[in-house]
Amino acid sequence: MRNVVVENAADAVKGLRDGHVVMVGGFGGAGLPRSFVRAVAELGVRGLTLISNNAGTEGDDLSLWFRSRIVSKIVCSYPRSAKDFTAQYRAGEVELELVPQGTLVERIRAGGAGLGGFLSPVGVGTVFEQGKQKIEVDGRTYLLEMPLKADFALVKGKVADTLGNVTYNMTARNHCAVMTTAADTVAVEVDRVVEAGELDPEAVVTPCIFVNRVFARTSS
Amino acid sequence: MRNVVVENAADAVKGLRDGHVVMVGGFGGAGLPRSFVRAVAELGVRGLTLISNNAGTEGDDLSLWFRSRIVSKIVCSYPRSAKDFTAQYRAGEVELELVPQGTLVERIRAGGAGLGGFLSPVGVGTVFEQGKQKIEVDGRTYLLEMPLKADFALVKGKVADTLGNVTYNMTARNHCAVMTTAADTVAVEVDRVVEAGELDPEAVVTPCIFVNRVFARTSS
Amino acid sequence: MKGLERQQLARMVASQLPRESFVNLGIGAPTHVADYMDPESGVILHSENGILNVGPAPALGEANFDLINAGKSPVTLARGGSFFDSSMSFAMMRGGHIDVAVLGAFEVSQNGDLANWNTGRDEGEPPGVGGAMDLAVGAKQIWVMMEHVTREGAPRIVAECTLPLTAKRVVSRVFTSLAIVEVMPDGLVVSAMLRGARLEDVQARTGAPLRLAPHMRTIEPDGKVAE
Amino acid sequence: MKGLERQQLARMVASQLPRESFVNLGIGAPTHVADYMDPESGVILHSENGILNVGPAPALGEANFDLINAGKSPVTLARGGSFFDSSMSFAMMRGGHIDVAVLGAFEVSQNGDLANWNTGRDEGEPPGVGGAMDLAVGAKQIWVMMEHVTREGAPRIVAECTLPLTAKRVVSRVFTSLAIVEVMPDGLVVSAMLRGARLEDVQARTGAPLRLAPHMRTIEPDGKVAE
Repeated sequence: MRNVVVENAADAVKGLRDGHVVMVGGFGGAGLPRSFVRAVAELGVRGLTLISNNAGTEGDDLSLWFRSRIVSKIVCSYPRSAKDFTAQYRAGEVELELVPQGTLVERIRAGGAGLGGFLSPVGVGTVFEQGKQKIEVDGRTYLLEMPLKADFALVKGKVADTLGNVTYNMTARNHCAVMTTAADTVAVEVDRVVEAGELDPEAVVTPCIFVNRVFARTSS
Repeated sequence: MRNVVVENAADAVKGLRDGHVVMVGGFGGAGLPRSFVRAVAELGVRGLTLISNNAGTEGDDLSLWFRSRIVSKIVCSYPRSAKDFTAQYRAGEVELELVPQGTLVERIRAGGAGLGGFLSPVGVGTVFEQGKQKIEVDGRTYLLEMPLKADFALVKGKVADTLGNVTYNMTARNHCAVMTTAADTVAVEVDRVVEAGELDPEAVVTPCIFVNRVFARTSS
Repeated sequence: MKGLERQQLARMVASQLPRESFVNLGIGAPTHVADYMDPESGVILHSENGILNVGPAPALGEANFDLINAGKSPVTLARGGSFFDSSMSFAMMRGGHIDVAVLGAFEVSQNGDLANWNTGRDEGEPPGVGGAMDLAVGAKQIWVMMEHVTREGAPRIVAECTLPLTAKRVVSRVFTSLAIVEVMPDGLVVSAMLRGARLEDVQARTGAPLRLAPHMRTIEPDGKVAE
Repeated sequence: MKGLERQQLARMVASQLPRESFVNLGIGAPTHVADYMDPESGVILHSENGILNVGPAPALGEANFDLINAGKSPVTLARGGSFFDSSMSFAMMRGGHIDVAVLGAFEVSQNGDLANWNTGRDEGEPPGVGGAMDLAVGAKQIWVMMEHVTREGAPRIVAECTLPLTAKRVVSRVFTSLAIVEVMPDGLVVSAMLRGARLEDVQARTGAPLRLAPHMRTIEPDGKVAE
């Protein structure tokens, strides 16, 4: 029977290579897979495109990736209060694609759901319409927004079963759930692993089809 | 405090008028709000546009609406084995807009999520591309699909609290959950009503913001 | 002319929210509105990082860093609350399911254009937009609360915004330290003023023409609005 | 030439599914594949009305009409299964998360075009498409299982489909009552044939040129495939 549990964070991020596109869940610290963030920093990769809501603040969050200079581009909505990112951004060492948060998450969902894009009313008449196709529907103007996909998605769950079904803890669900749908390899860091059948089938948030690797922060 | 519980099915469908667009949840009998289906049939309305996966089979399902001749158009994916609908369809008395099931549900989601449409790869190169704008993205062709919204959505849940938070039973969740997001008035028929705070906040499928009326099939 | 302090402004906004409405309070000043809300009002608060029915701040020492609001401050969940992912949360916002979003702003124009995400100045930080645009476009009503003028005394209600826009023609009502201003199709209408203020006082601090509503109300210095 | 019966065909397909793959079995004949699956294979079945890890049919009298599959037949949930709504279910399908979809078909063309939703004849019923197109476009691999010829003896594997298409260039493998046919960029390749059949037998019943795979396998009359 399928069992996606791996023994350590390094195994969970194995295969992540130079130039990969990597989604990282979390809104602030909630939903941030800290073990994976550290494990990737230790890989010695370069030139990552990072898709995440924030750019870290300080300490062992995504700041670590900027301090290690492994990110060449970030796609996010709110890279503020991010000392390390800011320094590199101002030095022109890292590219920023700023995306309104709802558009960011919807682009990820579109990637995961096999859509070629969607029409959003958000950003019309603002600087965010630059470079985007405008499409009018029923007299209202929309921007054509493109899907986002990734090589890896790294997220934080609460409980996973051995098959890879995942639940989240309160607001830590945020971008994590949708990111699991949009990457070739999806690794979930959880507090606890249980046997298949122990999660309520109605309360599973991420069905196991989306999950390739599960790592329990503390041993199961 | 908000309390959306109504005493009978007639109150749940109050305000539904001639010419309204009405979404009805259910895949076969699972998720079909039978009390509401009957209550609408008794309203004496005419000219409804029905959005539902199926067109009923027989008995007290959506067949009732065709027998009562209250539907002038149906938007659905699979109107087969539907005796009453078939008779009217063949007589040219009811219009059919056939939509692949995944496109149907995604159009409803787009309506509920405030999107102006989306690009789908489904139907390209088939009769379903007729009349639709084709958009090429990264060398792949997509059809521009339009959102669907409704005046009423009528769905079947399992448990609701008095605020209007809803859970579903197994595969009865189907189109119900997404339909609650896309209508001006959303009525949910449930097996049981509980006090606010009795549902697990992590296991609520439809948050109460989407729900206007809750009716318990059997008394709470 | 001394206007309302931030807390009194928050009390004023809280008192005006429709009963049993679904409300999103933006980051910053709008957050304080929660402190003045009548629990009997039945207002249900949304937070865009995935909460419906946000409760008050937790007791000291009881913060849970998986239970935070859009400003990343610890909150609680009120009875009957629920959690969901960002995709559903922004669908609620963009899809018009939020009755009122209360937002801070740098500038609001006479036709309801909103500038609240970018000061246009280089502050030594990269730009950040967060969920501001989604709220501004999606909520049924956009209310703005802000100081009537900038620290330098310049109007924030203007004929045309000079700062990068958040969204066009979205603001319906502006609560300032001096007045409540309604954005109508034919211009700005003052529907309430701080006790002792005259229209010319407010007009002098406003960059677009104002007129008085037929039925004017008075804002008390504590932020209460008398009919 | 007597080909495999439906049950043997189902056994053949079941034996070929990759271990631990996520599989959707279409309505009709493909449903029977579940009856022959080795429980040790770890294959996880998806049903588009919102189930992952579909279990076997329930015992007599234990059907639950809220627990049905896409064919509206009662099923059970296997250990570690989950329920979700149609929007997520079709996101799984369209988004390429299903490894293999096994579908019935009326016709498959030599370049992998699939016609399986509409006979093109007026059968006294309105058309119905259901989830056929979403599966055909989205799954990583589309396998078709069908009788090699129609009841009238006409080929179902054709140079070009005559019936309304479900999707273009999607089928990668066809399991028929006579053979396993791979749809390759440069044409159709027979990788297995029923014991006793010769290529010319199969070719005579096929509407497009076939060639033999370098490594041919034999299909036993019970549906087992010998290497």
